[in-house]
Amino acid sequence: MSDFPWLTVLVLVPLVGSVAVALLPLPAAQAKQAGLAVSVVTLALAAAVAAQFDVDGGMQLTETHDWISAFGVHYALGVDGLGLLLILLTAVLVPLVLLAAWSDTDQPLGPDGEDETTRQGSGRAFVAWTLALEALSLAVFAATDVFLFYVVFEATLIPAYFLVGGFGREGRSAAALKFLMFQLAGGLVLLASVIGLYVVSAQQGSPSYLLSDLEQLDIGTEAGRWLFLGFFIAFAVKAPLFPVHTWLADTTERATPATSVLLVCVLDKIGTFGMLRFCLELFPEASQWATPVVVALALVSIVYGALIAIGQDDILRLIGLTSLSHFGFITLGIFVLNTQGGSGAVLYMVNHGLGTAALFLAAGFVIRRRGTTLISQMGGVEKVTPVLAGLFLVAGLATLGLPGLSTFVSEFLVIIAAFQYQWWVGAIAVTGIVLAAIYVLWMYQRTMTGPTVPALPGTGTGADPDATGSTRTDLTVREGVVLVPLVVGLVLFGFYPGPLLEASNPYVGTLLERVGVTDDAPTVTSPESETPASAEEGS
Amino acid sequence: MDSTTFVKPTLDYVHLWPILVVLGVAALGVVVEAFVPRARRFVTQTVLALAGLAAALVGTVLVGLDLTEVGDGAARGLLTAGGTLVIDGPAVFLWGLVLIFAVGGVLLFAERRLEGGVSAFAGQAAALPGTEAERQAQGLDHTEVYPLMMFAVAGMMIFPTAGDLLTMFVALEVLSLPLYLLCGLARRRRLLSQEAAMKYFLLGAFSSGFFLYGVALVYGFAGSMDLAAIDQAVRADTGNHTLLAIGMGLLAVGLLFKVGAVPFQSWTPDVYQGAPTAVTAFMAAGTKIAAFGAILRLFYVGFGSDRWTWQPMLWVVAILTMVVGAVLAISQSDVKRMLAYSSIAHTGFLLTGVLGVQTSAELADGQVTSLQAILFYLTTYGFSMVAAFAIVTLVRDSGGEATAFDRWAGLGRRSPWVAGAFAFLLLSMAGIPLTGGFVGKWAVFTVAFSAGAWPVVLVAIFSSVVAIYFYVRHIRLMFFTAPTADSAAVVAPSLLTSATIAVGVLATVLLGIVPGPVLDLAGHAGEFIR
Amino acid sequence: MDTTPYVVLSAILFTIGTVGVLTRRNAIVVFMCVELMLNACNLALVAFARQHGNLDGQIAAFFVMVVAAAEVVVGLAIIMTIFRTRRSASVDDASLLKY
Amino acid sequence: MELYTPVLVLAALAAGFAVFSVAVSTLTGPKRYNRAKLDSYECGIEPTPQPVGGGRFPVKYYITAMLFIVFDIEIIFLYPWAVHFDAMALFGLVEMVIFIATVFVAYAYVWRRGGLEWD
Amino acid sequence: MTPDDLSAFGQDPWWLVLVKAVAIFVVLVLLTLFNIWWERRVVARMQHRIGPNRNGPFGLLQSLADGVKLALKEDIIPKAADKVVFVIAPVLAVIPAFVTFAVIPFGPEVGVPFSDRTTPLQLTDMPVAVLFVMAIASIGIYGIVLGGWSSGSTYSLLGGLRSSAQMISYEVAMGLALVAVFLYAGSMSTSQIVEAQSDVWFGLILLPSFVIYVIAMVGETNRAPFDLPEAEGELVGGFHTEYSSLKFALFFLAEYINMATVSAVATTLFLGGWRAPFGIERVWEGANEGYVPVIWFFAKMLVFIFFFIWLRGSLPRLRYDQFMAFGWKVLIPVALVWTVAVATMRLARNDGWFAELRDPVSLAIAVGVAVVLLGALFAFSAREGEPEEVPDTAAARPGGFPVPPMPAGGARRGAAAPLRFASTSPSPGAASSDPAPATVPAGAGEEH
Repeated sequence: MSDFPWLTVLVLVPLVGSVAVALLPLPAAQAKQAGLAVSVVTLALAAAVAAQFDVDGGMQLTETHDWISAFGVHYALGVDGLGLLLILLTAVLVPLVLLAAWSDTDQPLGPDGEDETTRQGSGRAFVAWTLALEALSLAVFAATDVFLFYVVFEATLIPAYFLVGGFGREGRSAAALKFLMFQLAGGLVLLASVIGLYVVSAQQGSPSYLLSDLEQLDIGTEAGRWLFLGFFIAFAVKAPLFPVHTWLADTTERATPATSVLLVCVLDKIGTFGMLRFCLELFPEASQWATPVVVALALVSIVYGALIAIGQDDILRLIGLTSLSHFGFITLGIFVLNTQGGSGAVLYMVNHGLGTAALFLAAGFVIRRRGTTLISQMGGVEKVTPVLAGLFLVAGLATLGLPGLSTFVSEFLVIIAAFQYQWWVGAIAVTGIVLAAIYVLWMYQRTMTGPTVPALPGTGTGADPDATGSTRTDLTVREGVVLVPLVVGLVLFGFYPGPLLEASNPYVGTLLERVGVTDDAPTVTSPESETPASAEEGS
Repeated sequence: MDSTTFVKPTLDYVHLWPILVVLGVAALGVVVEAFVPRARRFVTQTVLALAGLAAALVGTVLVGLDLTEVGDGAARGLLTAGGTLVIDGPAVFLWGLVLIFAVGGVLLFAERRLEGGVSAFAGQAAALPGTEAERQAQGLDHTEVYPLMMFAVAGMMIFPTAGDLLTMFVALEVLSLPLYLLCGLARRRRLLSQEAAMKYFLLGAFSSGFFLYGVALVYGFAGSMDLAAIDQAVRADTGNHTLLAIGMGLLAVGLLFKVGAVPFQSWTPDVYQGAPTAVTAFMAAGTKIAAFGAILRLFYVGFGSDRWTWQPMLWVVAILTMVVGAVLAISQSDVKRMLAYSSIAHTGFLLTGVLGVQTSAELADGQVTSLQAILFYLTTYGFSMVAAFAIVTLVRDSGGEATAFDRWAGLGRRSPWVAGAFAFLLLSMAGIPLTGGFVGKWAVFTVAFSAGAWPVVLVAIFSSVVAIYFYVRHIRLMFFTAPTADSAAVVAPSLLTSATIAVGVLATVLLGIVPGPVLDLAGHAGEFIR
Repeated sequence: MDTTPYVVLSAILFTIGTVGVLTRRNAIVVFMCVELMLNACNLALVAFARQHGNLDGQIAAFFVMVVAAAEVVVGLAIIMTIFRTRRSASVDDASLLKY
Repeated sequence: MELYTPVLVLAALAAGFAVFSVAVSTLTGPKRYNRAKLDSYECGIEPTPQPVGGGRFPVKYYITAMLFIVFDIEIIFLYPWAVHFDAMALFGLVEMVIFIATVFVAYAYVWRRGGLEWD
Repeated sequence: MTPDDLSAFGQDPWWLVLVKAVAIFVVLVLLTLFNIWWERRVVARMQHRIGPNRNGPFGLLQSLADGVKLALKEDIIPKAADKVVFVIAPVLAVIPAFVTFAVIPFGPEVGVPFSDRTTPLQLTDMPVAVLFVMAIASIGIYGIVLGGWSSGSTYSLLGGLRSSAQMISYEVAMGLALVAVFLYAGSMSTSQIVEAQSDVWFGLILLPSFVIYVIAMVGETNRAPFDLPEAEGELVGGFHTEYSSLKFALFFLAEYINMATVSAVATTLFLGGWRAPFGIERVWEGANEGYVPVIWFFAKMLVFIFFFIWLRGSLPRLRYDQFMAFGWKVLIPVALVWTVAVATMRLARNDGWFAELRDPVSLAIAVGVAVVLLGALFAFSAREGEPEEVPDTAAARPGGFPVPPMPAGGARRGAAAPLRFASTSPSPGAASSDPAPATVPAGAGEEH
């Protein structure tokens, strides 16, 4: 059983699916169904992987084959706690995204989409690109060879680029270009470091890119710091962190909410994932050396992201900026270098995935109804569609980390870690929460409450196949199927984060050992945590 | 003249087979031109050329198989024709490349559907545009292009094989002169084409003058044209070192011109744009391959022991080339010019690889050598360039090829396949992973980095970012811009062009996903014979 | 025998040719300057051959002559075509390819 | 170089004579100005003098020059070969035959394409 | 290959060199004067005229008189001309003509009078003497081209171009013809070549080369029947239309010296140079010593000169296209093939031919090439040019080329009726009974 290439299959299924969808001349509707089916199968596979995951087994389900012997490059896959969680997150989100975007491609978002959107096979294209993105992301989370990681890491940008540039609102192609340029620039910096790794490993015997081999190297302080820098910058752009975040808001504003979910909740996780997987594991010394700066950047991201989010009028842009703040938290958790921080960060990635996804999609539904993305033109939605409004509220509360929702746990852990690190760091982080409360609640107030604003004439009506386009109808079944699981997940892990911690703690422990920091694992304040929970329920 | 007793040089006909075949076919082509009636020339020439190239390819493979190790086993091969030709692993590898792309070139030359029954070459090169003479030559086309191209191919094969400076010079001219002519033979846009030919010729002759004076000076230094002897002289450091330095510089000028390195790049965009696109495709791939082979042999074998004299120069040139190529490409508004500038940038990357030379002592076992890296890069570069220019020939309007950017707007909507292929090739040139270009870049950067040229690598990475910008901008143009009224359409080509494109794209994909075999082959080629 | 004067002379000729190419505008004249450069090379080659007492240089000079001849033929053909089309051999007039 | 100095002597002598006679003719000859006399001769009709250097003439001459270059080069290679032929024996013969054949190919091409025709 | 033994040369003191140079100079000038006179006399005889007979014995001083006359003529420089080049051109034409004679051997080593040293009867010699001759000769062409170009007249320009074109065309044939000689002599130094002919003249064993050379040399010197550059009918005076006075004289001088030069070269390369004709040295062993051989040399040379004159007197001028076609399509291929043949024969004679042929590659190549050559030749003779590319000239000009109108009563064979100086005015019948010859000899108009 164990020698069955689970991860390869996991990656191949969506990949093949996307190619098939792209090549077969299906009508859009069937293409969507096919894509959905593929993604569900993928989800099942991910669950199966999780099922045989041994919490304390470290890296498992590994597959290693020579790929480019001249470079010492292998095709090597494997999962550990971190990888598993993110794989599951991805596998869960993609079907939901496909469902959520069911009608986006038939009825372009916003009043000014027609001139740019391609009608022919566009639905197919969306499905194909989404599946491709899923496949590559899964590969990224499973890669245990730095070269392989780099390759897929860069490759994810292509589908992402076409998703952003191909679907969404006016000016999206410019946004896509900006997005791509930022990412590729970061990627090429990473390239330099990866090459550097090769050189170092070549100097110490035969070159190899296997993570396991690279961990054996003793990289000189100087070299280590340079290489670390290369990795960190790339991941900072990806994440994003404060100085290199500017692509984020534009992209989320122009792209469809579905795409934004894929970008923010899946792709950007690669950044923080990389920080843990490579920066800390390969360059422990350099990581500690860089901590102060990184923490500072994280704090700036938290506060700055929250502040500018408050004033936004475009709802998608606003949500995008909240993520900046959230990624600040995650990075903070990672780089304070203690177990609370580590576990918190890992949890945070998952929770933020769920929460922000819910928020984006809900916002998308609202926009679909109101025919605008401008908060100032919404209002009174809750009177018309109470259920949608309610779910939107839950998602929003999750974003601001309300106790009882899963995000609270992770945010709490991170802040504790921050206080352990430096009291004032913790203090500043807390202000982030306060600001979050402001922008979330104010946004809710402006969009949902108040007098009902009539929908903009001639938009959003009748274009939807299942007739949800009307501004009057409440949440449809499809939309419900999209939102409910996310909200459930938020609530569930809010009260019962055990499984996530089970999965992440051992990983964090070993990681911090390698970095050279040891303290006791975090204790969770919920009684259920004593009962050992197996990770299946996490899925 | 002093009476030196005559010793009969031994010509190893077996190992020279590929070159001899190509030359023979070229001469035969001229005979065909002379005696076969015009009606049957086109077919005869095409078949003849393809057959010759195929034979030469087979010969190349066979030669490559039975190269014997020499010296310490680092290099495999033999010297022939009194040491003027060195048939070693890299040389044979480059032969293979040149021949493959020559086949592609022939296929593109032979394409006749695009122009409606005639090839892309002028019916009567000397006829003035818009005159009676030209109108008479309307239905005809110059089949001389095939022999010309064959001669160029032969020159390209001899160039990296040359074991002494004189042979190198002659090969340089043999490969250049036909290209000068080919550039001027376009059927459409005659003036542009002729102008390109003149610029190419004048500058080319100029640079070959430099090369020749370099030959003279180095000969004055070493007292011999033989690269091995020069190497000896350099090691012994007998004779006037300034002669050597200046000569080296002048030789470099001549060679760097051929590869279109800054500051000798000025001809590249004009010629690439003006020449018939088929010729551009062949030229872009072939010339660069041959010239880099020569550069490598000259600097590794001839001046290898004097690395510290030429490496600083190459550092500067490489940096300039990459930056200028990438930056100027942004301001272009014509596909062919953009590709030309990108090829300049590629030259810079290749030069970065040249800087990665290390003695075998410095290398860890299994570490990729600079030669290996460059050979691989040339492979990927050649495939993507040929295919890209082949695609350019397809995008046309009533006036022939439409190469202006705005004509390409929304191409992705009208013909997603062609646009997709082009986009993929551009991505490969940009060095996006899972394409051949990525692995190539990876290889050259790696070797340069391990040789300690990390500043150059950093610049290279910076210019890659810039380069990516204009590549992606073009992709965006094709896919995310609404087609306008005067957008050009894609003309369905015959099997010839389609095959070329298909092979090029396929090769780029494979080289990106499974580069292992080619890399190993390049590594297996071993070192130059010193 | 001391060949320095010849080498110097060749250098001077070469320089003249180079300057000519860079400064003159008439394609034919530019071309003649190139030929001058080649002949300067010949002079240098022969001089060095004398100095080293071997024939390589002289043989090289032979080949250079051939190459020069070939260049003349090709070059004049190209320049003449341009001249016929635009009635002028000035390099500046050929400006379609400026961007 | 001693072998070549006598040539210079003779050349100097000839040059002296030529220059002398050119100079003398200007002195000895009469000077009677007459505009028509200075026109270029054209069988009595109104002369249409060529601007010096601007004259355009049949491209045939250019082709002849090209061919001449090609064959003259060939001859240049033939001479040393001929002088040392005995030493090179068969090898020399074969190589030169190949060489001549190559030139012959070009020659055949020119011939067939009417490059040798004077219309 | 043993290096050429030129030890005899380069030994002379400066005064001896000077003497030789002056001697050659004087000889050439006198020879020219003589040749002009001789030509006019011979041609006159051929045309039943008397020729110059007034000045000096047999009019020998006629040429000198002409020279003086020319010197006294006005020296015109057309205003359309490029002054400098116009003046330089004749000088440029004359100098090479003289210089080529520097390497012509007039005789063997002789004792110098009034001194005890010996010296060869030859100004100097060099390993590449013949190449030197050809090089210098082709410099002479510059004189003609520049003369024609700088005159600023259409006639001159075309004349200059024509003559240069035909000179270079025939230079190729000439050069190819010489290869065989070098092949046999194993040297390019004139003295060595003469030495190599001590037993048999190359003119006999290399007859084709000899013939080709002789034809080529006529074309090379622009002499009838190849005197197209000066074709009065079409080009007035050709390149020297605009020249007058002594400048014209210089061109004239150059032309005649060139005649002498090519004759001298022919003598040296093919007729054994200064060596006495066969047999003579047997009956008189002094024939090849001392100053005697000079006689043989000049004798042979004058034979060639006479041949020139003879041609001019008897042959009509060729059409330019015929002329070029003859040079390019006949002489050159024949010369090439002949060269190969000679080399093969020589090789066969030198060493066991069939032993060598075991080398399969060489055999294959040789055979292949031979086939190619022959095939090519056949192909040419089969069908010339390509219909769609070579317009049919005949069709273009119906009626072909103009020929002089037939005189009334048709062409008369044999001698023309003698002139009758009747006291009465000649009757119309006399006019009709006194037609011009059907074919007007080209040179006939050149009487001054």
